Parts: sequence; structure tokens; C-alpha cells
Amino acid sequence: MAVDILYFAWVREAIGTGAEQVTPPDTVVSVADLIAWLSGRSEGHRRAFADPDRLRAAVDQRFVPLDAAIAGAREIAIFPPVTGG
Amino acid sequence: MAVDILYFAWVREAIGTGAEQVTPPDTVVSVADLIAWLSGRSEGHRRAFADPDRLRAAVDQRFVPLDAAIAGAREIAIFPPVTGG
Amino acid sequence: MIRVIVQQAPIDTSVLLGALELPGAGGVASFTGLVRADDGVTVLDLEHYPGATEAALTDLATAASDRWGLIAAVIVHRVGRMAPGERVVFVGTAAAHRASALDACAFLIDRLKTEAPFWKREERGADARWVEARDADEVAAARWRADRTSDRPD
Amino acid sequence: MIRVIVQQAPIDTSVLLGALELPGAGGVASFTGLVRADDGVTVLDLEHYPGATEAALTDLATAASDRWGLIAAVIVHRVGRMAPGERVVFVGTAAAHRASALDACAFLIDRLKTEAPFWKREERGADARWVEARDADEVAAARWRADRTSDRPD
Repeated sequence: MAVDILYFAWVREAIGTGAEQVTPPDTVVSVADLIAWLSGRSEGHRRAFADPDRLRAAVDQRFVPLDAAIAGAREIAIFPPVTGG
Repeated sequence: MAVDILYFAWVREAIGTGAEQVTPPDTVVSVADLIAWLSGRSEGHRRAFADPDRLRAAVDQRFVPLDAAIAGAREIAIFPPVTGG
Repeated sequence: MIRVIVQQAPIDTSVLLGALELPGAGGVASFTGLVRADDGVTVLDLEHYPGATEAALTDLATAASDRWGLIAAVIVHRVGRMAPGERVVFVGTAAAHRASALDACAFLIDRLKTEAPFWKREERGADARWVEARDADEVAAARWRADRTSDRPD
Repeated sequence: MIRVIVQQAPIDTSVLLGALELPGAGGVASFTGLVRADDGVTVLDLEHYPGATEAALTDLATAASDRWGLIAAVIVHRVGRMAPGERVVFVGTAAAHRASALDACAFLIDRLKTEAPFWKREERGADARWVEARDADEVAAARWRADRTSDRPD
């Protein structure tokens, strides 16, 4: 099923876009699976996702650990640790 | 030697004045001695100083415990615990 | 009263501070974060995750309100490009007593640092870099995670 | 920058807060104490010990500046008669990092409560009474007396 993917900060810059729609295969169960699968889309994706320890994620605008399931998600965001305030 | 005595808050109200000059005898060594000695000056003094636990003092504008010596003091203030802020 | 704003415009702290002085409030605490003017930064550029940001800030303000019985909690965070000395964030709290207002204010800024989706990019002349998250911020936020009550009396 | 003011006039918090935003400041914290509007008080009358008050407040501001390396510390305390909702006291601090500003601000208001010679008299219509000192204020002030460093990172 199609899902909207959002990228922020240097993840967005490395990939070259802030949003894309993808349809991952059924083998992609968790956010971590999604990241691994997205890595194959381009050199930018590969660079952005080279070190998953530096990545955080939100599913439908709620922060989740990378092992969270993505079943039923409409919007998944992948980004670096936050640095606001 | 003459010393200026200042009173604040309900101590001032009970005594009926905010300031007076007194010359305590040499037997008055500490602030506590002074308070006991001043108690004899009027019914207002006696009431104000009835419970020394409720009193605080400053010698030359510095807070001191009631057993502090008053030798050389120019200004001694006697007042309730502070309640600012 | 809970108010959460994410804005491009400069932050007017005097209006925000005044608005916290509601009936019943005995104490109002505030924290203002500024772009440091002393470390060579020429521009701070702040990116955020629209929608998720407001939700995260509202969650934090609600949590603080519940935990400390606040009369008001306000969080205003600026996004976009700003210059050294400009205000990045304002957090304000009002409570019947000072300890609640002060603790809740510290809680909000500590937690905002690790839980709200903002990202800072610093420019120093032609050089630009994304700010790295700091371990110290995680430690500060973790202080509040345990359901410990304040060690100060109210 | 240390500034201590005891005044009859109303306190203008917006001017005071803005003046704390000095070069190098990354965080500005403030606390404003208000006459509670919800407990039947019609007038709060504040007496102080001229001279000794300013000295005590200056000592506190200096101690906070030294302990937290502040860029600025401001204490403004009103005296005389005031109405519910009016500002009694403003404490503001500026530091390079937020923890120093927040901790120093809490320190100043906690210590001011037990160490500065002010006395509050509350009027409720025709009834007037001097406010009693609270044990809780002594406990809050004592938290800061030990030379403990903050448990929050800077």
C-alpha cells in the first residue's frame, strides 16, 4: 500500500527531497525494514540511511522506535535526533 | 553609648514607633540582652518582645542571630521573620 | 490555558509574559532561548515537522499542566532564519505558587529539546552545518521522566 | 550586569525582560510574583528596611552571578500598597546556557523569601494581618545553601 514518506534536516538534504510516496513490499514490516529498503532507491538514500543509529522516526506524526511496525501507516517521517529549543 | 534602634512590621506597630535612640547599660552585651532590656521600656515593648523566638535582628544592616554581640553597633533592627517575595 | 504557537515571525515576549498573569496566579515563570551572539554564528535556520511539532508541544504543555496544576502554559517556537540575539523559543507558566511555575517551566524547555521535531542549522558565513543533538539534553530531559515530585515545597 | 531595585511604582516586566537579552546570552529566565487575586485579599502592603534591603538583594544577585557565571541578574521588588493581580517581585537572569539561567532564577526567588527584609501585611476589607513566615520557604531556601552543583547539565 502507498505511504507518504517525509524527510527532515540533513536526511532531507542528502535525499534531495522532503517527501515522496512509496509502496514497500509486504516484507517491510518495521521502520528499520523500511529504512533498509529505501536505502536502495538512490545514492542519496544510501548516504542518508548509512548509520541508522543517527536516525529517528515518526509514524503518523507520533515518535516511534525504529523497530515499530508500520502496518496501516499513512505518513512516516525519518529524520535526525531533534535539536530545537 | 547611644545606639539607633529600628523596628519593623508588627514589632513596630506594637511599640508604636519605627525608631528610637537608647543607651543600654554595659550589662547589655548581646541582641538578646538588648531585647530583654528594651522590654522594660513600655507595655508595647513588653508585648512586642514577649516571644523572642518570633524575633529576628540585624546589626548595622547585617542579619545576626540573637546571641550576637552589639559592641560598637550604630544601628540595631528588631523585626519578625521576613515575608517578602 | 494552554497555548502553543510555531511561527516565522519574531517572538514578542512582553505580550506573552503579560498574558500569563491570570486570576489566581501567584507566580509566573518564563524561559527565553536566544541565538547566541558570541560563537560566530551568522544565521540560525530552524526547520520543523508541521503538524507533528504542534502536537508534540501541546502534549508537553498538557503534561506540565496536569503534573503541576498550572493556570497557564505557553510555548512559542520560532522557525525559519534568524540572526544572533533573536529569540528562538519562549516558554511561560503560571501557577498559584512559585515552585510549580518554576519547575514546570524548566520541565517544558528540557523536554522540548528532546521531544519536539525541530532541527537547527547554523551558518557561519558561507559554512553551514546541522547542529548535533547533545547527550546533555537527553540527561536534562530524563530528570523529568521519572514520576518524581519536586524536591522543593510549594 | 547586576541590578537591584526597590520601588513604590508598578513593575514593568517587559522592559526588564528585554534588558536581560545581552550579547552572549543563550537563555533568559524570569520569575514574577503576583498578589494572589483569589484569596480574599483586597490590599497587600509591603514594608521593608531601606538600605538593608538593597544590600541583601545585591548580596544575593552577586552570589548567583558568581555561582552560575551569569551574564545578568536583575531583582526588582515593589514596596507599599498594591492590589490583587499586581506584581510584587521580578527576578530575571541571563546566562550562556539555559540550566544556569533557570537554576539561578529559582535560587534568587527562594533565597529572597528568607533573606531580604520585607514584610507583608494583608488587608481583607477592614481586617489586616501581618503574613507569617512559612516553614516551606525555609526548606526551599535551604536547598540552595549546600554548595551543591545543579543536577542538570549545562
